[in-house]
Amino acid sequence: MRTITADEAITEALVEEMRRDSRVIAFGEGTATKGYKLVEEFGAARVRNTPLAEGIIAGTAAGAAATGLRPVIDLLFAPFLTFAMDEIVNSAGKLRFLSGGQFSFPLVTVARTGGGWAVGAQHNHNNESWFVSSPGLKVVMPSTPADFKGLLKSAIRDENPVVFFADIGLLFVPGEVPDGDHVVPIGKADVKREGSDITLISYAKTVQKCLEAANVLQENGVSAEVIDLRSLKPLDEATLLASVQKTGRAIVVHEAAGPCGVGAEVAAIIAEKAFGALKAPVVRLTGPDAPAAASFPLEAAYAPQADAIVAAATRSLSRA
Amino acid sequence: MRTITADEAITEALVEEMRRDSRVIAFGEGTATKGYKLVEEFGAARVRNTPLAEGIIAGTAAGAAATGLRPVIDLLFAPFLTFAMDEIVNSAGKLRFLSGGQFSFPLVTVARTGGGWAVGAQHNHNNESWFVSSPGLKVVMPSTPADFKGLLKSAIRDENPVVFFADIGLLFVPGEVPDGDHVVPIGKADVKREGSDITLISYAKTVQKCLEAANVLQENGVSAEVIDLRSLKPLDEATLLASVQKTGRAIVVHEAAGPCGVGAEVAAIIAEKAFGALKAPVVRLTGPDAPAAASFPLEAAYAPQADAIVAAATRSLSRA
Amino acid sequence: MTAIETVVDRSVTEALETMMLIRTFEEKSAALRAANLSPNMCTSVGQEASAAGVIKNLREDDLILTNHRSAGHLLARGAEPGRIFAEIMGKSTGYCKGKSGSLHISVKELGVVLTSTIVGGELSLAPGVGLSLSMSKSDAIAVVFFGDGAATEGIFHESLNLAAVWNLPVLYVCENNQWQAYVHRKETMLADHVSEFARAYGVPSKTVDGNDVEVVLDAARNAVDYVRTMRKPYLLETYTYRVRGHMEPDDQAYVDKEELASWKRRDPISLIQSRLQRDGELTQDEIDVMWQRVQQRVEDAAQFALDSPYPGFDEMTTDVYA
Amino acid sequence: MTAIETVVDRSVTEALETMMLIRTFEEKSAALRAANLSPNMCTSVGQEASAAGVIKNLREDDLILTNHRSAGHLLARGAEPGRIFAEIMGKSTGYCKGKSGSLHISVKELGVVLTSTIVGGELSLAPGVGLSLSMSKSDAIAVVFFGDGAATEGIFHESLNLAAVWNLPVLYVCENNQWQAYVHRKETMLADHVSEFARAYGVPSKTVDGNDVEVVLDAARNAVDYVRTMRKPYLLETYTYRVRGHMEPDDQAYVDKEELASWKRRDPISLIQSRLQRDGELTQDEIDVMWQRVQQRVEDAAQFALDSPYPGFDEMTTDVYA
Ligand SMILES: Cc1ncc(C[n+]2csc(CCOP(=O)(O)OP(=O)(O)O)c2C)c(N)n1
Ligand SMILES: Cc1ncc(C[n+]2csc(CCOP(=O)(O)OP(=O)(O)O)c2C)c(N)n1
Ligand SMILES: [Mg+2]
Ligand SMILES: [Mg+2]
Repeated sequence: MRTITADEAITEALVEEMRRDSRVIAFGEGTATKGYKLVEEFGAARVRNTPLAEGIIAGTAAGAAATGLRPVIDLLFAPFLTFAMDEIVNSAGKLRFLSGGQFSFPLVTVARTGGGWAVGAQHNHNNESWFVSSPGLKVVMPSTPADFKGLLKSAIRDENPVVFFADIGLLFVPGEVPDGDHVVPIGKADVKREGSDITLISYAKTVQKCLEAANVLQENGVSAEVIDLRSLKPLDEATLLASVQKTGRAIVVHEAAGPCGVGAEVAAIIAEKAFGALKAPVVRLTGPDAPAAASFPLEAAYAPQADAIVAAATRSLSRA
Repeated sequence: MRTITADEAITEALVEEMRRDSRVIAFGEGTATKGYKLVEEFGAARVRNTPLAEGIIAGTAAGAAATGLRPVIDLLFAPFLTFAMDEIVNSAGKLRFLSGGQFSFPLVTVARTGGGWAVGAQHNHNNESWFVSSPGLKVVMPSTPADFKGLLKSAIRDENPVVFFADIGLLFVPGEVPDGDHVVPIGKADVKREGSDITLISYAKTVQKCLEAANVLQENGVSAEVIDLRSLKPLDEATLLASVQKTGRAIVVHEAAGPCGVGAEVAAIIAEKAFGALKAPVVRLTGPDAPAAASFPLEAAYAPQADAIVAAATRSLSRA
Repeated sequence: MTAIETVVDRSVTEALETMMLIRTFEEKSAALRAANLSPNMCTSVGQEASAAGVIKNLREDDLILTNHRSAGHLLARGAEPGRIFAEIMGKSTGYCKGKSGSLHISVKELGVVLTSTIVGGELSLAPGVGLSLSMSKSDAIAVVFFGDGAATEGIFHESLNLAAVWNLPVLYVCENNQWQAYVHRKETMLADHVSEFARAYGVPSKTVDGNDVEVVLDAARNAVDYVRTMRKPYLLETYTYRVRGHMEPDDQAYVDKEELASWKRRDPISLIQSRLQRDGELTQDEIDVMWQRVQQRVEDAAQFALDSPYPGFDEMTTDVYA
Repeated sequence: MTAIETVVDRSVTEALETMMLIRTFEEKSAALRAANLSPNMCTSVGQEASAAGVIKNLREDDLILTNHRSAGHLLARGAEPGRIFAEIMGKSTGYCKGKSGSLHISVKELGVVLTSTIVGGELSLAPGVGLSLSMSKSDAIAVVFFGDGAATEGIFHESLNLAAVWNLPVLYVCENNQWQAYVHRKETMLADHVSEFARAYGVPSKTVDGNDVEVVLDAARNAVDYVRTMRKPYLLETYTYRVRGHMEPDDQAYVDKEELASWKRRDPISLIQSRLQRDGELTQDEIDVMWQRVQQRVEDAAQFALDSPYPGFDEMTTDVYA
């Protein structure tokens, strides 16, 4: 075990996978500048700066993936993905199917998002649900340095296009990461804390808020289970449903706005498939359906906080 | 009342609004070619062909909207919106907020989607949930020629950016449209058929499937209420919840794939806010989470059919 | 050597027969559409010299990207007309099992690696294919076919710029057919030639008469040689005309009759056919035999496709993930 | 007439004071960031001549679009430094109530109509502003400031092309400061000048020394006149250098020391200051007074911003819909 930040974990994963597989290449705006050590180790052909043009970065990754390489691209911030939607969704996501399975698109797109930098809604927009709703893609969004590392390694090894969202607010928080080839499978949620009275389901920065809320609830005699989804597509339905079958109550928490968000999907799954077990409505706690303001206090208040989670849990538990 | 197609209804709405308000302009790839009669009436300045470049079409609309015009742009097919996401989401959707309310973006983006043309997933992708999940936008998707007309008129009069999805499968189906200034408010669902045993909630082409299913259910002695959402953002929660409070059962049906779709949002709202009334789980019937094949029989089978709706309703009703 | 390598000897007569095959295929395709036996699709009638002239210069290991107007490229590359028809009709015997339809046909075994009907999609993917080749030991090249309309999408510029800055072996072939669906090219750009855009990127380019297959064969040979040896991009513009409508069926009501007529007088097949006849390279009989051969092939192919089954409903959800 | 119209008389001395104001503001801004009193933001130190020289040629009814590096443009347009600082700090007294922060500041009352921090966003919006003006009775123009990096986004080309085809009164001002965040411009394009891209679109263009405010004033006057009278786009490139890092704080470890030093020797403020002194237009005393004046203004402005309150939490959900 070592203690490193999520940002360092990303680099570690990339370096290890580049050593492991010479087809892995990395490029993006400033990738070679930031990764000058990678350039030293792997050469300028495998670690590249690009022109400032997200569309062609993603398109090039898709074209390269279809013809034998395994690109990892850095598109910086999630709102910049708007310039790469055709390439990610229409090409990487659909051309395997449209080609009748002739081609695969093993590529990873990294993008940062969420509050933490106080720079406003054109850098901070939790649009992960766009990709969850698009066929042919996988989507991950880890909450700990260990999962950043393990999920990025899985993403690089995956034969499908994976969108890897990095929550800005978590990038420089240190955490323990197992030594060696630490791989976390895509599609497996993490039960962060076991509990029996209510299930708190979240991902990225709000996992920590759920854990804080669970501590408070514990003091009030309530045993909360906390699930970190980690993988938004595919979703680990089995883990979710098992938990709610046990607790009968669920709260879904994320920073992204509510409408058609991951929370809606999770709530809909639970409401359909664990209906009989539910003792109270599945509640969503999400960011407001508004662009994120730059102003620091407003930005910080955007994601649901522990006290709101405690309050929602308490309301849920008050129902028969 | 006259009987016209949805395609004709779109043109009627546009013509009437252009007569009413000289700030309304229309442009897109082939808009002037297709709308040569509009060019004759309104002049070449207000009805324009554009270069083949969706990004700048949408960006130009946003810039023009912020400075006094009211553009209606035609981006042809929903998958082409991938080239205009920055302009629609980051600019039109967010810059009002980010400017502290200084600017507004009254513009309408029209895009066709859904099965009906057998041309595959790069023309047929029901990505409406992307826009529902993005702040600052409104989203409509009508199912009848009358609603095509009335909602487009409302969209053009709205001070906010509206994305108007036209289901290809409905474009050339004729229907009755009231004479005169027929305006349908955005944000109001339409109860197509009243019923007391179960609520079928849908929009666009699957509304018809729900009505067909309701007929079959009727024969089986089941009274199904059918709701056409029409407006996907804002959603008419009041109408939805009132219906489910009455029936205690709901099925949400759409052609779009399930994950983080409009059906997830509707199911999550009902499961949270009508929990006490629910006698059975809210069920979603959606297109598969896969790109749409071009092959005609596969395309036609993509959207949920009446028999599947009947079966789901019957299952729902079999629960105590 | 293989079929494709043989073709590389660039016989003009072979190119002519390819053009005849494309023409016959496309007209049959339009007829099938008119008879409601096939969905809407785009033909390349009038543009056959571009496909035949460029692709006959390629090696078997070169890779091709194309777009919605691809049947000519596929046929020039040696694809089975029956499997293309089948794909257009959405039949299971199509190259993509009927999932693609006419608009995104790729054929791995022929090196037609990526096809996107998103205008500009092929351009976004091309540098990546060039990158794979540039990082391999091979001296193969990537060729991307795109229209004048695609050149007005921003991704064209991003693509060309990246290929230039990264020295990618990509041959950009712009088939400037004067139309962008229902809009004339003149409405969308002030320059007459897409090749003019290339200079600022430091990419050499050339515009040639896209209706003269000998000119195209020649220009493409030079262009291919440049890309293969220099490992750098090149833009070749084949200036031509879309003789039928954008997508079948199309009444072409919006088309300038005189412009259409003047281009029809320069029909690429008649042009080379009469030149070869005049020069004594081909007799009328030989020409008739060629037409008969391609017609038979196309008829058989159409029948094959018509007789083929649709894919099963399980195919709706296969091939989504690897 | 108003403050802005007065500025339009283009006195070089006034331009110098604007440049001093920008420099002082930006350095204070960086200092506030270093002291953790302000979030990350981008300064335009070294590029002041471009903002001052172009904007002094504009009329009050002309409209401006800008990007993430906008403080210079705002100040040259007459914006209150206190309200800019407040906006950067996310305070309620900022021009956008603290919602924008440093990256998307627009100021309706000054005709700064749209600002996007999406690189290329400003370019996507500019033709629409030009369209509004071209359909109005006014002869006002739109001016859009963008970087050399934005010129590598496809939307640059779509924007320029549309403005050309539609004859839109848009002045494109490319501030080519040699950097695109942490990547040198030379890594991203083979041409040295962004103006080279303009020709193929039929848009006249010119690259000028962006560090000499007299040259910029002159070139911008001609460019503005062209756009105003011809109702057509023009591209003016101010060739300059980003002297500080991309975004504060930035150690510039990746920057070539010699290149930086050589540009610092051509500091735009020193350049014009000493020229005016040499020509007897300004004395050292007068210059000192100018510096003191701007310093006082900037100090007061910073204090105003620091003393201002944050917006209330209700502001999180206001201004989303009209
Ligand atoms: C992004 C996108 N926009 C619009 C279309 C609709 N469309 C299909 S082909 C076409 C015209 C393309 O023109 P060009 O690139 O010149 O190719 P051509 O059809 O002339 O061969 C258009 C507008 C599309 N498929 N993709
Ligand atoms: C679409 C997009 N991609 C990337 C970024 C991150 N970014 C912000 S500024 C910048 C560099 C911009 O370079 P240039 O256009 O030359 O402007 P400059 O910063 O030099 O003034 C980058 C990459 C962004 N804001 N938007
Ligand atoms: Mg064309
Ligand atoms: Mg720059």
